[in-house]
Amino acid sequence: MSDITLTSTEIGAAGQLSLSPEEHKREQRRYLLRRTATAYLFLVPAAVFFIAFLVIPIGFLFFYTFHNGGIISPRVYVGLDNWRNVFRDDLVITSIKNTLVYCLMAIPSVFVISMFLALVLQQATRGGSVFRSVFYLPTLTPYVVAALIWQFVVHRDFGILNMTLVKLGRDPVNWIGDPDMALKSITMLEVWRGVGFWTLLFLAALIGLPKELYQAAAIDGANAWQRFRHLTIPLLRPTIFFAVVMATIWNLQLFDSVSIMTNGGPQNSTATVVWYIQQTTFAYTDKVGFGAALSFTLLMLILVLALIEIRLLRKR
Amino acid sequence: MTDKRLSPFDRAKLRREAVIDYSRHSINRREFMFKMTAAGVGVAAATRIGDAIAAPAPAMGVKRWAKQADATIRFVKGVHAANDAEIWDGMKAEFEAAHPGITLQPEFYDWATMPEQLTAGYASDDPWDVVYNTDQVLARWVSEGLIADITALANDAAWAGEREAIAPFTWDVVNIGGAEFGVGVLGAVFNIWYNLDLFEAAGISEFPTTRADFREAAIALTGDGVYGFELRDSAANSAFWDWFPWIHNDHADILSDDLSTQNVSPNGAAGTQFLGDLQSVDKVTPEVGAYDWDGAAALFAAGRIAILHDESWRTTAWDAGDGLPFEYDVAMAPFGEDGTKQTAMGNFGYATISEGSENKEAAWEFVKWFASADVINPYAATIGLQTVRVDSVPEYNNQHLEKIQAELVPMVQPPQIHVNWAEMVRTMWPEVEKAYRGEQSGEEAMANAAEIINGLV
Amino acid sequence: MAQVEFIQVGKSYGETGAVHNVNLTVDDSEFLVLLGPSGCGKSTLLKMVAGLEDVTAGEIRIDGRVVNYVKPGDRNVAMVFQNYALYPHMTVQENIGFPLKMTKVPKDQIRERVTRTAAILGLDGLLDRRPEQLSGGQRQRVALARSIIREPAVFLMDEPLSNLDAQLRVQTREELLKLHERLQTTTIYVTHDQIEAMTMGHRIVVMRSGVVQQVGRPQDVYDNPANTFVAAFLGSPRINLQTGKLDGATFGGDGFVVPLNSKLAGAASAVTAGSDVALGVRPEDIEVRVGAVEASGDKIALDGVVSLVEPVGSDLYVRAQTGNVDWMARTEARLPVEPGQAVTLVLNLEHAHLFGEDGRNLAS
Amino acid sequence: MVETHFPELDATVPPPPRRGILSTASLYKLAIYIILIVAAFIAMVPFGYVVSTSLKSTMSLFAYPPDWLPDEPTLDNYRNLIDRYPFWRWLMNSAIVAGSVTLIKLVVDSMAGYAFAKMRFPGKEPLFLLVLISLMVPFAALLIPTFIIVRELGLLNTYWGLILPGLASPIGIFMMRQFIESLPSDLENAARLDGCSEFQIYRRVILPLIKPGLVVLGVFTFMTQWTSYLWPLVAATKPQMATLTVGARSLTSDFTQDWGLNSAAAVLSMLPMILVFIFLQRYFIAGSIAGALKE
Repeated sequence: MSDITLTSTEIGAAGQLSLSPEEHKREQRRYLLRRTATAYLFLVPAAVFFIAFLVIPIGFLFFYTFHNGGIISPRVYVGLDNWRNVFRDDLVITSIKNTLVYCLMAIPSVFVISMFLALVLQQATRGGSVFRSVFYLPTLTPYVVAALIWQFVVHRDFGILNMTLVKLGRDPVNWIGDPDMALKSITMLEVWRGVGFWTLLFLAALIGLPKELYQAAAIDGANAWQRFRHLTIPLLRPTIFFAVVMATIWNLQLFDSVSIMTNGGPQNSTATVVWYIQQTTFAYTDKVGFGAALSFTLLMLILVLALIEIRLLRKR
Repeated sequence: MTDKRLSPFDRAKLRREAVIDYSRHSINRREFMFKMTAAGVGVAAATRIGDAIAAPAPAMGVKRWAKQADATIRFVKGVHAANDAEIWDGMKAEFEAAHPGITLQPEFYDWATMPEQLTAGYASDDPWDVVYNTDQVLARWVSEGLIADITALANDAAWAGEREAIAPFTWDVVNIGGAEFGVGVLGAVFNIWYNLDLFEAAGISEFPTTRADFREAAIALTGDGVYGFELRDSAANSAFWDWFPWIHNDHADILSDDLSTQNVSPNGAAGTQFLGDLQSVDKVTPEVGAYDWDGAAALFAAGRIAILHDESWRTTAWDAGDGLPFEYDVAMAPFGEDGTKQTAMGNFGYATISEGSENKEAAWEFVKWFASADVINPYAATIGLQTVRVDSVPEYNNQHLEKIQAELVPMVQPPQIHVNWAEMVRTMWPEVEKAYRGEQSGEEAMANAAEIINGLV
Repeated sequence: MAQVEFIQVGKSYGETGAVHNVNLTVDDSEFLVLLGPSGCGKSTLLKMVAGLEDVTAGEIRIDGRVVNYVKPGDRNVAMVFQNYALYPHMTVQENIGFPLKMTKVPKDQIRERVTRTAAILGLDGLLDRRPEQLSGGQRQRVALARSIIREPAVFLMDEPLSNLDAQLRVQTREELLKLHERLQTTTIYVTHDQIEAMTMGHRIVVMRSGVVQQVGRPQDVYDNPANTFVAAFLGSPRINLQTGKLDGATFGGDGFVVPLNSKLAGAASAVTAGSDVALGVRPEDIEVRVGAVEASGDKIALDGVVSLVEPVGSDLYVRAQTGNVDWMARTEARLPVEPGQAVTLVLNLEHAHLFGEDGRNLAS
Repeated sequence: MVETHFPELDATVPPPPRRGILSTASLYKLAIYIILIVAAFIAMVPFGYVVSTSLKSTMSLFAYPPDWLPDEPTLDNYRNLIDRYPFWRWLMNSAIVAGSVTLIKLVVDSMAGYAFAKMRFPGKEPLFLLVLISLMVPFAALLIPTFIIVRELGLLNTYWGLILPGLASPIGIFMMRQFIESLPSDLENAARLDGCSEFQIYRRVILPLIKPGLVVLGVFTFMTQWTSYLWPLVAATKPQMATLTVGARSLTSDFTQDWGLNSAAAVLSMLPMILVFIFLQRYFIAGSIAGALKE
């Protein structure tokens, strides 16, 4: 049946507009303009910094990709040479591979451990806040300090790991000196450093979940694993989504620990993309353009991976 | 069509907001506003970028900000001792007393981040007046026009005596393209330390001077928790310093004498192979990469390494206090294959004046003062480094340093001066590391290294 | 106090909540209720008055002033939100006084007016509490206090009672009415609850899909629904709507025939014989009798079989089948019927309606 | 807020299964705490070693076999650090830089976050997309251009030079938008009707309500700044501008490996962060719940 429009006849027929359509349009425009202006006013302070120290530098960087020469030496226009070189350079391939391998090791481990700890922490009725603080401690460590601390962990003779291994009657491991181990050791450091942050994040999300659903599931006879698999994971989707994307963005930028612990070695086994960018811009100052092109390559890589993840995680 | 020029987001936005009566005209307005803002931002950005690009690249000359008092000399050097800053407090006082009107401001960079710090410093409006630059990076800064040409000052007749007192090889180093860019002052020698007690216990009386003897000794010394030999092996620990004497002694170097092409292949193969065999075949060393630089030094100090290729300044710490619980001595790597050449590696530092300095004359006064025997010798003795003066030696209270100064410094073969030297060494190092691990022969390593080096010449 | 006029007001989103061509005048001091199912646009309309939604067509005038492009705070209207929207970080006192603070009223005046307003709403003892320490009813009163303290020209209320329990709802309803009596402020009240609408509104506006269906005094709307939607939306249990065909002076349903009374016959004359129509009879206009009953006047007797009996205490809802259709009757509480029993349904056609194919009430 | 609590469910929930009566339950608890303690131990051990090292005299550091605990604990390293190095200066510089960045960022980012979360304006989506994309730019890559800009502004070796680039990080805008978006719109609508300007809404309604979010962003920003190393290293070439990380790192030089001193510096540089976190961690959890993490 069709809709029926009724006007309230008893209080008079539809009135006349008091403003002409033109006046309305003008007033409306002015109104929207004012609102837009207000919104932009709120954005201006952030935008100033954003433009000055992010947008312009990125523009700069792009400009550099077509030039040779450094920040201090005169620039020479070289066209697409830097871009070509990026795709020809063996170390670029190696560093991208290392970075991806690192991400594949670090992200799942840190998430599994963090989720497990968060679930356990949620069960702790007492002392939860103490444990939370303790777990967060590594995250608060400056890299410079973390690397120092890790000397005590991975050192050949008096590192905690090897001392434990020797106590257990095993051979000591060449943690950061062995090309096969070094990236794993770096991963270990990053996982150790990252677990606290993600644990707290997951814990916060867990606490926020509606309890009724769990009660209902318990009534339905779901066991702990089933509840985790079919309730917790789907309910945490937004958090996990955020975590995966952010972790990818951050971990693809691995640099500090490599720079301090191994400086890319041994045999370039811990050479990561950002480390290589850093090398080309500072150690070999005539290669700034190459570093810039490599930066954009990394940016694209991150963008593509993040988009793939967004696709995979959003839809289902 | 205006719609075409709107971004998909904007169009979606309009649809959603459903400003149904919006005429094209008003959309135009909005778009116009939007574009104007964008254009404004763009222009501002472009101006900035333009300014930055148009500005004389190394921001020399004009100083727009707080001009320093005319006679303040800012001097930066790497940290050479834990108490370097304190030492320089005293030296500052001495310098200023001797040079009224000039203020000295000593500052320090961290060796690990030297490239970043110096790059930033040179690129700033206010570079240091005097920079202590090592031979590895000197050529790079010179090629970028950052370092003042001091040929005239250094060849001033009034200073000729002093000039002659400074080792000739240093003048070769600072001579780049026919002009001179610095004055040699200090350096470290990369030498071999060996544990006399362990040698005695193994029945070896003389430090070996041939590779065969060296190998035999290393094997004999290994065992019972003691490693016969150790040297640095990772780029992160500047392992190339310990490697160079072994290829130098075979008449190899990174580059040919005229710096036009590489000179590691095949000359460098023998020494590299020898070091690789010691580590991966004879296993007289800890596993490659097991210890970092300090770890190895500590292991030597603990009496668990018999022969350690390391740097000269270690001895200062070892001889402090009660000293090490054993006797140790200093030596050079054995002769090369043909038995004609034995060298030590040395890494020297040069006082350079920045092109951007506004007080070049005062800076030169400081450089002269710093390089003078009365200043550099006591300083070198204090921090345990070597000097490059030929007329006098520091009064070390350490016999090892005395020996190094007397016997090894003259044998030093310094790094070659090339713009890309640091990059070459860094980039080719993984090849040597592979040879150390026995994953490839010295010959293969050198062939691969040669390719890398040629790519950078 | 003010008159609110809607002139050709429209809002299009593409989604729910759109509003089409609303023309309406809310009189000074009137208590007008916007009624409709969720998503019918009633809240949107309210927010358009408040200035929280843009008016995309037509204009809204408050006391003759076009307010389409006036900031919400400058429209001299106050609003009570469904969730009260109390500021959680402020005490009751601060919440109530906030609008005055924003309009730069001197502090001592604020204090005095807050005290006075709180007294009106019985919030005296609660001034230093925070919203989370209050019960639902108390929160509701704080929200009310915050809106009346400004003495606005128009009150806007967006389902203010929907978060209260049934008992409190009835009580608060009365309080709201009393308050309106006292303040005489023009009020636009949005609800989906017909009882609220019937009991509170001077007039109600029934909306559906952004279109106003009917405007009128509650009883008028109830008695003379403009279309099937209004008829069905008002009244509980729902009006019995049976489709059938007009055949001269009778209405032929699915398995039953109802002779039309004069009123319905008059209405039926508006359409051609044989056309599809719907007969609407409210449950309270159906009597359930045990045993045969003679039809008389407006009353029509139909035989039926009880299929469901729902006692709700005061009344008894009886569902009975006639032919192939169900009728819902609302009868006296203690009528002794049970499922399966044969009964006679007595339809009182005095208040029955015939609706045309397009859903319109044929009588209007 | 919609109540999602169904009391009738509570009544029907069976008591948690306690098969072995008390023992299973307490075993479960025991397991929980054992896991937590082991994890805490792993998190803490390296620190323990650093603290222990900082109390050792320098010579005994590299003893073989190493001592886990100092034989004769000494505060010499701390004394040395404070006497021989401008430790307080470093601390002050770090505090000034990290504090300023944090405060400015909280204001600036929450304003932008408010605009992105609650306001309607053309260009909102593309601008926000730009913010998201810029999250993906590695700072190391921007070091040089940023350096040049700061140089052109004449801000090298100034606090502003250290502070300003830190303000550009887009993560704060992103987080603030998430927080503010999770606030019910009715609150700001109520404020709008109460006569607030947009700025008043932001100042008097939004800001107080996103306190937990501000704490999260604050801790996060402070932490990032406090631990940042590369930028202060290049932006401040003069020693009096060195921050704690730069200063602490300069203790480890090729020629001076004083582990005791290093460890003392590590301990002292971490203390402020740890204190800040312990005080704020409750808000931190609350803030994370509040919605930073809803997509």
